Amino acid sequence: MAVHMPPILIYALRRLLQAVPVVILIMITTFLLLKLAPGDTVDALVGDMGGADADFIARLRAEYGLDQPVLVQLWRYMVKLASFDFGWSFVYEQPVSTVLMERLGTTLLLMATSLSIAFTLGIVLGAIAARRAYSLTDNVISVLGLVFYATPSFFLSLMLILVFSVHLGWLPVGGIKTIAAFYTGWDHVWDVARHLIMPTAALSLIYLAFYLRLMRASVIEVADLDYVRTARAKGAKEGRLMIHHIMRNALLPVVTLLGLQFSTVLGGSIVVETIFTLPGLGQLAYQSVVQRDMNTLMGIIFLCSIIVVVVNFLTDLLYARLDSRIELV
Amino acid sequence: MTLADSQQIAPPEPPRYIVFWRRYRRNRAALLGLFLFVLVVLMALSAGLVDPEDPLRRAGPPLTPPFTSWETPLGTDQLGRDVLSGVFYGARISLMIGVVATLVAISIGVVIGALAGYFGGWVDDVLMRITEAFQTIPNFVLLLALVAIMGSKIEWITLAIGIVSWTAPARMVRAEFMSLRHREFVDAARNLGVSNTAIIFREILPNAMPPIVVYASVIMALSILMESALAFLSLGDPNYASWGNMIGQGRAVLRSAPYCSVIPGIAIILTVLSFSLLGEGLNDALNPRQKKT
Amino acid sequence: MTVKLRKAGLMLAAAGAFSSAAFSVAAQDEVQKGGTAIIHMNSEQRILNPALRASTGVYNISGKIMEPLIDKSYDGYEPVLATEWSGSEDGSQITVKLREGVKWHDGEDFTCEDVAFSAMEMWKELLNYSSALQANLESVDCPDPHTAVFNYSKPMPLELFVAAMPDLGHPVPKHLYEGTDLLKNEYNNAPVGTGPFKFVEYQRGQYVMAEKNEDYWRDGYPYLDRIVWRFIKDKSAAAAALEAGEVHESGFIGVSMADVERLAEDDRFDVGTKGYENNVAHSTVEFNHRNPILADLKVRQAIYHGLDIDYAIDTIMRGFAKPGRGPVPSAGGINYTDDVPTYPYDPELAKQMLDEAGYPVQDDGFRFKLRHRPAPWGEYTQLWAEYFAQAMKEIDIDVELLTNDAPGFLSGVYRDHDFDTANGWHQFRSDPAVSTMVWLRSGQPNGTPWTNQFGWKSEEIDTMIDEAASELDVEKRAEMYHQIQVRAMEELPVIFAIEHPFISVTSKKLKNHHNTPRWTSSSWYDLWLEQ
Amino acid sequence: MTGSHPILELRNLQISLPKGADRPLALEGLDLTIEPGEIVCLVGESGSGKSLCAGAIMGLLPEPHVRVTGGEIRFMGEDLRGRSDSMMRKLRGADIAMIFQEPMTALNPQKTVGWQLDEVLRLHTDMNRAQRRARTLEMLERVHIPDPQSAYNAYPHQISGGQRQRVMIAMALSLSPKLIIADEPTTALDVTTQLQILKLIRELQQDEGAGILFITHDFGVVAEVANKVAVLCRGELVEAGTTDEVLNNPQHAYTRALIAAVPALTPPPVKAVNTLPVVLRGTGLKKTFAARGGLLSGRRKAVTAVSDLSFELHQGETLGVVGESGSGKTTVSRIVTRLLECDAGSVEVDGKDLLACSPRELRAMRKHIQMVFQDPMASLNPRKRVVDLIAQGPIVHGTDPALARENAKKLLELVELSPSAANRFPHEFSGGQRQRIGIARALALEPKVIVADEPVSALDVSVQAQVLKLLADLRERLNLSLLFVTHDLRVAAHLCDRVMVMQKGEVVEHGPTAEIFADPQHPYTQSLLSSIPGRDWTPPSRHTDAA
Repeated sequence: MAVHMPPILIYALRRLLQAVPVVILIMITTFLLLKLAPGDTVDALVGDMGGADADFIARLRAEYGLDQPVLVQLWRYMVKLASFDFGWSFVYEQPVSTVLMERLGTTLLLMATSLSIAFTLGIVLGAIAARRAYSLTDNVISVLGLVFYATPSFFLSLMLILVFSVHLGWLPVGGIKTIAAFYTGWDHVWDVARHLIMPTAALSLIYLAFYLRLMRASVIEVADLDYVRTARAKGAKEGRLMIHHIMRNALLPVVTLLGLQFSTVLGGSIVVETIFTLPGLGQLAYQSVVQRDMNTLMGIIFLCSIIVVVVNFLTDLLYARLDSRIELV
Repeated sequence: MTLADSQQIAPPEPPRYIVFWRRYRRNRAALLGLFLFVLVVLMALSAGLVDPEDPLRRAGPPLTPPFTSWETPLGTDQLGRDVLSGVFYGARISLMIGVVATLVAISIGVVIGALAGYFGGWVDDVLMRITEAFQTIPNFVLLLALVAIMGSKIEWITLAIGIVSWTAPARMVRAEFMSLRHREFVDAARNLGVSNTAIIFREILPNAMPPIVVYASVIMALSILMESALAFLSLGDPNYASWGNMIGQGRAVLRSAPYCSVIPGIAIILTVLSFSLLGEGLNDALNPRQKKT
Repeated sequence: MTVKLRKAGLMLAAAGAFSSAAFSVAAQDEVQKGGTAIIHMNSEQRILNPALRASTGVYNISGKIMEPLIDKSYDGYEPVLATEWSGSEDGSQITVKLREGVKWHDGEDFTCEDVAFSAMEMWKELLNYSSALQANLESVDCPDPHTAVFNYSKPMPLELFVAAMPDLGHPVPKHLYEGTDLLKNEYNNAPVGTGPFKFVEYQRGQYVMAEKNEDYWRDGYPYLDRIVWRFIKDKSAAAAALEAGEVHESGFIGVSMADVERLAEDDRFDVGTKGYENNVAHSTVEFNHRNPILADLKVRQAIYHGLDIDYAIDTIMRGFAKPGRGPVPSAGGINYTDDVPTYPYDPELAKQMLDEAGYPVQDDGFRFKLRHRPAPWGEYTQLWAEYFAQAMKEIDIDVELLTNDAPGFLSGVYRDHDFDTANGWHQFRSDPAVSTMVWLRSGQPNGTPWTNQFGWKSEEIDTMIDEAASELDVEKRAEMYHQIQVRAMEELPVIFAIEHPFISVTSKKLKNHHNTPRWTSSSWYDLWLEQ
Repeated sequence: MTGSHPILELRNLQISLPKGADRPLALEGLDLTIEPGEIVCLVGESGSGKSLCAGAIMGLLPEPHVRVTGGEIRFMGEDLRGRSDSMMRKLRGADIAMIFQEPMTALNPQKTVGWQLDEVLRLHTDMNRAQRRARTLEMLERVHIPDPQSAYNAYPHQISGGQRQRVMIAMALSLSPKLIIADEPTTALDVTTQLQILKLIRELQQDEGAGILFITHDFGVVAEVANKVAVLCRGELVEAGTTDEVLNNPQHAYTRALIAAVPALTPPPVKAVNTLPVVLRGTGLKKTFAARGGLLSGRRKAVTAVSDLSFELHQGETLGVVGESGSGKTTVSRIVTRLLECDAGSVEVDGKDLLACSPRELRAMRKHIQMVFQDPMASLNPRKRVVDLIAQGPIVHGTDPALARENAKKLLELVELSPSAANRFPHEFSGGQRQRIGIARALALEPKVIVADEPVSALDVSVQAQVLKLLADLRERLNLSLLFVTHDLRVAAHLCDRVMVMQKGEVVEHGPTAEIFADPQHPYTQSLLSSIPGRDWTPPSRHTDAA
């Protein structure tokens, strides 16, 4: 490394290189795992078609390369992947990259909004609960948070639809936009936003509890630390203590969770995406498993690893920004 | 007036479980959790008394509303199965799934986390890469894949839930081990010539248990939710009356006979809530650092 | 001679259907033009080319964009891209006259070349179900641009050909396909047809949109500006979308049976089975005859006696079904008979028969155990499986349900034969020869779903099936199928337990809906929306 | 307010503890007066209630569990009890300032030094940004921070412990408070730094004329700074008076006992040990802590903890390893026990190189060299009973478990604990008792060498004395060879035959304790010795050895 790169770039590069073996491991494991599953994509396709004759089935299998030994299939796949070729989705009859790109936006939008809502609301409520620890307010916030967390996501989603779409008629039942309304500009933004309200609410209510509880514990812990006492001895008010002294330090463990949660939320969004018919990666992943659409699933997993690497990188940056003690090396 | 006498031993403290209970009961929400938990356990145990027969058998006319028949006090579902006995037997299945999946997840997590945290270095590197790989695959997608492979038998579902849940405990155990392995009592044991295995499992692990126990309650809760999500996607095991299955099927009649899914839904919510509150209480009682009051 | 007559009759009937439809519409309401109809679909269609994928889901969308040579109406067969058809006496040649002045959506003329290309390259080679049907197709000649002559090496009954055409007779534009990789051609996802609607876009996971074809060959049609097919997988969400007015129609039982029943009470909706006469299905119980217990006819009969079909129809299908009577459903027309042996619900008799067959109750309280694979086709298939398990326990048979996803189920039953019993539903495709006979005919290649993979073989029935398939005389053919039906009910290789049509829920704002026996698959040129 | 009032007057101050605490009242009727320009030392062992007293004055008790239940707190003649929270806030930081014990944790790790100093001014004055900055820099200069500009922008972790405490002092003094409460401000610091900070506090206090309430447990520190002394024992004021009176002529038995427990700075006579066999020999020991490097990782400076150390320990001898934090003395204790792998050199125990042993041999060898650890709480596995803790070593090395447990009970007696303690868990014991258990554990294997790493530094002074006495007794009775690591020169003087003085990984001086204390050669040793707080004060002759 003769050239002098800014430290952040070196750090980014190092993180990327560290991620490579992880990603390769993931890809190989997933591939072999999926091959263990009974039936293949041709079975799924034929099932969807309502049946087909034997020649047709054999021809499809040869066409998709499924008649080759598993290791040959794996090798072919990995070679292609090395040049970032995700292959062809036999179920969608499109290049996998196209399939993924169509879905990525929705998923990122859904996850970004619901995670930020869960995160923001979680830390605010968590902080409030912690400052009034063991009071009625605390109990109400904590238990309510847990009730949402304890509610199966499909149950919550169906209830939301019943109340807000069917009975009140305020919000659309599902989808990402009003089809054939051809909104443009701000109307389009507003339309998409309206469609995202319920799925976002469902997802964020569920993950709210994680942040809430962690923040609560973290604030209680930090509030007992010496430097908070110092600040108090300086004559600082409660509000000031909270904002300048407690919050930032209490946020550190919560930020770490944010990075770890990302892929969990992607899994959790499967059900929500299915109910609200959101064309996102979660639903696509489910469909790909059920359809044995190897290439698409592998593409999703790959994309997911990339996202997780990026998100973890960003959380590291955020962490370093929040914690002056950390230097990125 | 004398100096503090280091020879004189303080009067014996009450046994640990009493101290534990005293700390635990300070948290009122945790008491509620314990109450609910005991209730669920009692339900699971008494399922055979409520309905000595198979909860899947036809017990009355289909879709009998609740509180209309003595035979089926909480009504019947689409196939005439008794909702009440389903809820009781479901407690059994849900607890079983929760406990076994948690044991699986914790066991894998403890072994991996302990090795990584204790030895550090390349062992840690390798194990953590594997953990990261697992963590990167969305766990529910992995669960679907495992169920696709192994089929929807309850044993496999439980195992699969355990398998997809081990990464978080592994990371936690690793962190615990990393902090505990530098504690002096570990050095003391090494200094006595105790072997690594004994240090890991006899010296460090018991001290790492409290957070693991607390986290176990989280996994229990998540396991039950995961099973119900699988059932929602029609991938549950229909040979058993699990709450997830009941909701999954009741969802078809959600609008006309909401009780079919709402009753097991409430059962799930309360059970998961009880695990979470229990975990809170355990946390307060086992990690007294956070105590207030 | 008879052949010609029949054709003329069909023509007449078709004309009648036309005028009466138009008349009834005019009489009821003033037709409103314009608007967007939004149609719910449960599962997503990836390929929109009906010449590559024979599936109602494909027709539901592409049937509006691409048209078949012949369609079906309540009065018989209706000429679409074909105007008339006839067969040679020996059955080796079928001549089809094509409609003149029809243009593809891209402006090219529709000619015999397109038909010949589609038939030889797709219908014969690539289209599921059709490749068996057209196996003997040797060539398609084009004596003039609007005449197509199908040449067969073995007799092809005109009846069968015509019956197959609505589903398996969609031509594609040769100029867009020739010389390309047919399976990966971009137009498979963006179809170009001759139909009343032109493809606009396909947003995967969301919807397909098509808009009015201004140059449609039927003057003045279509009425609608646009059709959108929305994919909503969750049935409860779909019901909610119907109620919220976000979709206008949900077909093929796209909402749960309970919601079907509930919405039937709602005066905003028309709920019914009309328009599926060509698409009825059987809920089945399939046996693995490799299992010696199930190879015993008495056991199979006892199992049938143990099933309370009426109860299942009432609870699972909410009354929208009737008991099955063998491989031909009552919607099978002339080929159907109800003069067959039946197995009324009688658990005591069932137990007695099982005792007699040598399967007394063992110490564990059961006679034997069955590993049952339910098809993962959603709500009522699953309920039917659970009912089966419930009912079997009443006659002391233990049932373990093995749930898998679709590929797992299909490979488990139809390839690996790793099951004792299975259940699912299977769609009847207007003629027994192209559908349910594969359930009975032995020698089906391993791994082909919804065929006889049960290890059951009856030479008698095999012969009857083969003979019926090449019989040109309609009456005789029907008689043969009656016999097959009787034999199938006697031998019970499979229990065709319930015959159920599909059900659709339609907003009353939609007019002229469900007015043909395969309405969902038809072109909807006359559909309109009350604004 | 008139000038005639003392700055602080505590009258019959009473603080109650929550139910379940070891006593109902943390403070029972404390009377204390601080005049302007006075440093009053409040002395007591841990748990005496001295820190709660500070909290009560500041109005920062963890209420409602711990609260003032009686008495008066008069600040400039005015009772602070009953003052509203907002009024107390105005007072805090401006008129009453506080300096805490742990300079690391007392500063917010996420804010710059400048920001935190600035906050006091922002809270209590109307100064604008530039004025505040000027004032802050001025304060940093006054506490002798070398480069105030860069310290202003530094985060707490970027400056040393001594400097952090200077920052705390600057923070406390920036508004010229009338009363400064210093709660053990030098306890966490190295001895040389401690002296500097004590000097600084005195210097500033003389400039400002503020009253200081100085809370400490260390009589050396008291001798260094105090004008007046008050001694607390379990919440009760047992003695108060001028420094001279209390230190040199204590009246109360408790005070006397406490003072008696301060190890004298008189080393034992030189022992002729050279003739005795060498039981432990370190040769050319080297240890460098390198930052983990990897592909593309940033380089970190490697830290040399120990460079080329050689020493010999003779049978029956006590060799002290003395130094400040970072000198490498703890590393030495871990290398010779092979708890830490070292880079080069050999450690011969009884003639066999411990560092060359295979893992299996090593485990067997371990019984010859045992260790007593610093933290008596952390070094005992909290999940094990005392008897198992002590018997563990022998059991591992093959002794019959029943026999080992039997012996363990005898060892308890040897370390002067009742055998009834055998079935208890460590948390039921006090710090000193736990350290006795730790010693018993080390003795259980009858080792040739015992390495003691700061075994008394975590203990209160009175307990420290008892444990030191026990160690000395056992050494005589069992003819133990001790490698004794300590930062406390008083302790070293008390116990060690020979000492090695370490600085930055190197031995700067070694020799018999008496010689080194009498005539240090190396400048570092000289500065260490001259920094011992209260070195000029010789405690009055002791009446008895123990209380």
